[in-house]
Amino acid sequence: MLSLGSWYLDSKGLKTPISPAWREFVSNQTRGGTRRSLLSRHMGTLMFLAGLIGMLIFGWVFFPPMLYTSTEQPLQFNHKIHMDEGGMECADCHPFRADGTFASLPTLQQCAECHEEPIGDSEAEKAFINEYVTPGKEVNWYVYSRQPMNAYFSHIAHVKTGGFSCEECHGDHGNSESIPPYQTNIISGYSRAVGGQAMAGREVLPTEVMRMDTCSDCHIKHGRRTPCLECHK
Amino acid sequence: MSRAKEKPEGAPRYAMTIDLDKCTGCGACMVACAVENNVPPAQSGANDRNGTTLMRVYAMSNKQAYPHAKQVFVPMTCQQCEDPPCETVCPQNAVEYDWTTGIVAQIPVRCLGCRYCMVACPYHARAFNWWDPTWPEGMEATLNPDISTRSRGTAEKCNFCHHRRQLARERAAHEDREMREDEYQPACVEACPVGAITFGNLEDPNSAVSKGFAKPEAFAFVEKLGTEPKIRYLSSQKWVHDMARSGVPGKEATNG
Amino acid sequence: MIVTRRHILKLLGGGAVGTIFSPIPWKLLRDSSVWTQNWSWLPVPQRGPVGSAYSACTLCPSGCGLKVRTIGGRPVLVNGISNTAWGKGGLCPAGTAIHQMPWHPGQLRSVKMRQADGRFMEAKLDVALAAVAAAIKGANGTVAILDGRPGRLISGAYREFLAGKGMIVQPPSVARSSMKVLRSLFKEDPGPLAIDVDQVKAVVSFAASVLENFGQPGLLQQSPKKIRTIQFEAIQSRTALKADQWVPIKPGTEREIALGLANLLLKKGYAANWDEEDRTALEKICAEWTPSKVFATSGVDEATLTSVANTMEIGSTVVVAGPDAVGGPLAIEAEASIQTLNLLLGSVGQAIKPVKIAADDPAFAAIDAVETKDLADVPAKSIEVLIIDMAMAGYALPWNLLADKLAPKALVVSLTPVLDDLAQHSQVVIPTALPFTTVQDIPGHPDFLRSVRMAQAFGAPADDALDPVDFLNRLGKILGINRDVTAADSLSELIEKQAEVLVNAKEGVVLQPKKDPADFDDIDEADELLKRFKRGACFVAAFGQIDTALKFSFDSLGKISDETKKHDFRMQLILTGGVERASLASRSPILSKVDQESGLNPFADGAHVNPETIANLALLPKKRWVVNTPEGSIRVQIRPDPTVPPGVILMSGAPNGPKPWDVANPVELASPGQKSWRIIPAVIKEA
Amino acid sequence: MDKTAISRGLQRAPLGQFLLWLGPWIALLAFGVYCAYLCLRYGLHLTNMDNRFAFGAWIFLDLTVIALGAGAFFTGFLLYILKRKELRAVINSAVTIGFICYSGAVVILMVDVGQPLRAWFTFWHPNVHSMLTEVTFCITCYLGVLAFEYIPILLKNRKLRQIPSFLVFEFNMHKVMYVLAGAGTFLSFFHQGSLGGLYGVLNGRPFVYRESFGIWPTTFFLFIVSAAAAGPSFILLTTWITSKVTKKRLVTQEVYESLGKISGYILIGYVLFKTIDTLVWISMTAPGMGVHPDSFFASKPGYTALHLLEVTIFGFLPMAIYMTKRLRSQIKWLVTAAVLTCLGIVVNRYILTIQTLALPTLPFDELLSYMPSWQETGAFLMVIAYGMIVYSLSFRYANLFPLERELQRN
Repeated sequence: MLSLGSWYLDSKGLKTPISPAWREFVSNQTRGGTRRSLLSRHMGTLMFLAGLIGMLIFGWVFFPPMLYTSTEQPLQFNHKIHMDEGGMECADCHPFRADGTFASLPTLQQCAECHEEPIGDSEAEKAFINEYVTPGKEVNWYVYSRQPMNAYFSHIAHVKTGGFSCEECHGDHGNSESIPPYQTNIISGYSRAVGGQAMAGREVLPTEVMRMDTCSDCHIKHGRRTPCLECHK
Repeated sequence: MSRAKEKPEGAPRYAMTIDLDKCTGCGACMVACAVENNVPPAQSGANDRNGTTLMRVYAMSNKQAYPHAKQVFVPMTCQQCEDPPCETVCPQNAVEYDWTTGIVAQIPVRCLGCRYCMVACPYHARAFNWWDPTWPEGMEATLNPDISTRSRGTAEKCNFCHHRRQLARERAAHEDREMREDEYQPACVEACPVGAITFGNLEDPNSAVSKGFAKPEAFAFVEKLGTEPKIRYLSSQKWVHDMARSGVPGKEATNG
Repeated sequence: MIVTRRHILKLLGGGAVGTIFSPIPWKLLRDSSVWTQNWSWLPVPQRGPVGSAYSACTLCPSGCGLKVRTIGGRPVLVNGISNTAWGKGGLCPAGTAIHQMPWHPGQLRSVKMRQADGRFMEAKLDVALAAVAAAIKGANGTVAILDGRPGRLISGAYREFLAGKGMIVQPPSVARSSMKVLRSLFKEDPGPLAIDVDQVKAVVSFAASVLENFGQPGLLQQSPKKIRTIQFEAIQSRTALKADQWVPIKPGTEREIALGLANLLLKKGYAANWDEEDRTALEKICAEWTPSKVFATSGVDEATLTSVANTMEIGSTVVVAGPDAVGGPLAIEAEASIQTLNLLLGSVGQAIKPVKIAADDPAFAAIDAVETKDLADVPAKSIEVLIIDMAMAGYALPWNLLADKLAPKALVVSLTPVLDDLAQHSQVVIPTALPFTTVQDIPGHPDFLRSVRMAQAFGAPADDALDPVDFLNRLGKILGINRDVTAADSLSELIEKQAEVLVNAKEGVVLQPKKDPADFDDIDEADELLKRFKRGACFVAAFGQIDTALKFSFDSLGKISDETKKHDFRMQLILTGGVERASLASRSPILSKVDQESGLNPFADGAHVNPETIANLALLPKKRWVVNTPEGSIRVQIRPDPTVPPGVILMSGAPNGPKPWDVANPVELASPGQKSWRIIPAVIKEA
Repeated sequence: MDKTAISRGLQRAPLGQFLLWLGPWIALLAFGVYCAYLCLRYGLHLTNMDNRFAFGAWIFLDLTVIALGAGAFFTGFLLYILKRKELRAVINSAVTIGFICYSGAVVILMVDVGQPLRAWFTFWHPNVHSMLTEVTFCITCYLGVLAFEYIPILLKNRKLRQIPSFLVFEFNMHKVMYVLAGAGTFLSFFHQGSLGGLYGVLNGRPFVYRESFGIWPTTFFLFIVSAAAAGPSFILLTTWITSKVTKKRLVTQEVYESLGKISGYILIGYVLFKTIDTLVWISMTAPGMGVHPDSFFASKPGYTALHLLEVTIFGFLPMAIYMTKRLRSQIKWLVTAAVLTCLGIVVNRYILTIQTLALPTLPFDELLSYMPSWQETGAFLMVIAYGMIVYSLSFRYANLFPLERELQRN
């Protein structure tokens, strides 16, 4: 053990340790140290563990929610009613335009075709008629899965050419009776549905997340080439 | 590296010919390019060296005296090299040779702005966003949603208006047919008032570009660097060819 | 039991390790980099349904047809309409960005009036109008309207407004167009003439920019068959560069060359079928201009001259002279001599059937009631109230040409969307609508085949922008002037009126892009015609046959215009610049790609001088220099330029500066003493 | 407090005087930080770089600084691997300088890339063909190594030593010091090389493109050699300057001499390789790319001069001085040679970075010039100031020159 002194041997080749703290330490090491309570001997270790576990809990439990703000949609919307009682298909309200581009959400005018007068007597229905249809004001929905401007997604290539069903990416949205609040990442400003939810690992289903990896994984699975320009603009 | 991947069957290789005898240097292609690709107007203090010109027209002269002076105007954009010097240098794959189109793709959102690619490009075809992109108040309304606006601190270049191909493909899919090559033409090609620019698929031997490439008037700039550009310039004037090769009219590069 | 510093350190250590195994650092790293891809201050293009609409470019008289791509109703892209009778589908850079004009940063947002101290102040519209009205009432000199683009519906309204009270003034380069000179060569006026470019095999041009900005861009290049071009020009302009043959000449010797060519053509018996008297008359004038003498004056050697003469075939060669967009027109006799060649070549196209002018056609209202003068013919210091509507005429007009005509204390009013160079000199500035924000009519050239088209609007004009028709109405109200034929609330109403007239007249045809021409049998309603106009249609009056028995008069060829007075300006200043660069208002800021971020606008900066001249006169580019002309001087930087002949200074007449709408106008150097300001005596001195 | 923090037996200037010395540097640092802020906040147009001069002062200075910092790895290599024991006298100083140079370089890098927050993409989506990827990985790792090598030097501080666990840590660190030195050497050999490769691979730039051995162009190897040559010279220089500034003997003459001798030996190789390389490039490489070598120098004769100077005055001359025993024994000659060698590195990096970009590649283009803006310059001064401060503090509170105490006694 003492040979370790050799390593700060100075020009004189002086081997004896210099600092008193060091002497005490060395003696502790060699003679097992003076008697001290168990706790105080392991105090350091405990402290370390406290820090470790504390941060782990904070990081995994409390940190993730802090990243997101959620905004209520301007109106509640019941997809299920439209599907069941209305007997409608997704494509009735979310069609392709004449040039093959995807129309995304219906315009107020499209809605008004059926909803000139209130159908049923839900609060949302009333609000819709009074605040939007009558004054002719478009509803500015928050679109959960709207891709950022640098990403290009062709619905027709997936739905028509690729033969995907809406559910495969959007989940069972069509049967939802209400729409959840829209969550935004406070740093990136992305929708949570696009930015990803889980903190660890990588979600595989686009219903959970629509990150680049999600797209490329699926493309690779289906043997599609994935040049950058395929999806980036 | 994309070179390793083999080209998929029947995939096109897009290319361009530019006829220097026709080009009058009006600059319509530059403006059309800027408009189509959401390039902002010059910032005050911007100049021909730090401006964002994905398509830029240069004047090349034969260095003679009046009245023997001659000039041609050279529209210079990304040459979509088969062996792009910019691709291999990018540290994080923001540049990629797209084997499905032959286009050298530049992806600004991946770019960290190290500008190594710009140093590597002998055609100075790349531009860096030295400023935040800004438009006069309200003019954002005229921006083209088919392509993003690029943030400050990223490099960009011509992608042959690839987004136009995407749209053409969507239209074709909607009409249950294959996309016709003439449906996809970059903005500069459309805009050139004298029809100096031709664009098409090099894999198709009957396409206008394939024929253009075969012409004796066809040449590429600094060919000997071996980047194999997919843009060929056409000129019937010998001095233009000489300049393009050696930078000296009427003189070939020695031991070249 | 004490907690020492060492324990705290261990706590922190544990925390650090814990953090690394928690999502915190990694998620933050990722989100912060995603944030840089999604900066809130980065404009995001709005999505929407894609559509397309037709319109026309109103930036210059060429009025190219436009196909506009709209997204959610917003214009995002314009293209020319190819294969139409009025264009080949090419657009100039300015036209390519016209859809951005509604957001022009230089846009005038209020009425402006000049104060005693010379500064502009915002003013109420009524105040301004009252001032103008008062001036008109009190005027004992002339009240004039400067109409930059005659033939529009508003031109008719102007005439009707001025009927019996004033005159319409036309800027030189429009008023003295080649066509007008050509017509002056006939003993009795054959009416409007036309030259059908599609029939042409060869074009001999005198400094006309036929391969750049001559009418619609690419007019000749895109024509079905190859057209041979021969360019006589002192400067190696871009047209000269691209022409099949460029003949460099001494500046200002166009007339001599033309007469020399005429001389040779006469010897080839081109005038064989002419009236004896006419032929001898012309021969007398041309006789002196033997190739050798032409060489002496113009520097064009005999061989070249003869070879050019030999390439000129009857029926398939057209000779054009360029009133350059900025450089101003040629002197009349030069122009006339050049047009004489067209007579010899028989290339003067069919006369157009004189349009039966319906009494209620707003475009022709009060056509005889008001005298129309070329600016040059207006007596000096005679105008007391001048209302300027240059309407993006596509060229810059030297202010001093106007100033010369103004009476002391004259009131100058400008109708303009931006504070352009002429507006800078006015006392009252009335903001009008920017292009693409208001419907406009696109007339054909007054001296050509009559045609009518319509430019559609996208979006509304600025709040303070005043419709010129409305301007006349309000002014008329104060002055008690009522207009009948052009009575309307707005330009679009006038257009509807004219549609009525055209439909009733049942003359001519309606050409439509990608469709067969329609006549008025299937267009029986004004609304139908308007609908077609919206779809890019063009009304064209019918062609007629030219009367071959017409006799000519060559008086205008002989006399030389009064020489400029003696001066010690040893050099020649030539102003140049393209149409799209000439008008301040007519450029979107995106044009800075060309003007500012490339070397393409070579004239944006300074005076271009031949390297030899620079060497001889020791004009060190480092120093600051001034170009002096009889009219004044301007600070310049010297640019060596081998395309400029020795002894000549080449400058852009186009207003230029760091921003397109800045005003620094070299055209002010033009000399009003001369009928042509294409060549200005000048000298370079050290600043 | 201050007194007790200074190692036993070492004389250091009074605190006041020391702070007086630090003052200006701190001011400069503040100014530099402001400049860096400007560039990051408002965009890089403030740097006067442009699309044609896409690399500016920063890359030139980065390359230079890192080359000079090479002393750290090379001295470590000589000491721990080749067992040149006498270098123990300067190893601490060398490591400190290395640490300063590398951390400084990384800071500048983060200011001058457009999107520093995306820098980690290089680790997540690396393009293995890019020299810059190689550089990024190596520099990051080596910076880590340097930090590890630097820590024990800090821990030598008298105050910190009173914490036994630190002592143990320090002790164990020193046991692995050989490993660290080895790793460091390996890493820095690589990135010194890849920094050279950075330019040598540019087949679009005939002025810098060089034939390659295996996957690396000759510049890769030339950079390693030149850095290895410059490193010791820079250590020699800094040590000498420090001893002059502090008016103390820090190392013995023999240390200076052996540093010089090492530089000298490597310079022989460098001058030789460089000459061969240049000849090959002039006569084969460039013409092969369709460029007549004249055209490089026709535009500005100064360019040729620089090329010659680099090999002669900044290469051969110092080498000669180092290798002549009589001259080597005089400190003034050693220092002269060291200065020349360091200048040589500067010139070489300048030619490679700045001249390359100034020369046109398109036939209708002409020679460009470029001058960094005050913001850009300020950002670099920030690093200089940072270096001075760190080194001053280390010199005062850590024992950078183990021989110093003894040299003071007698």
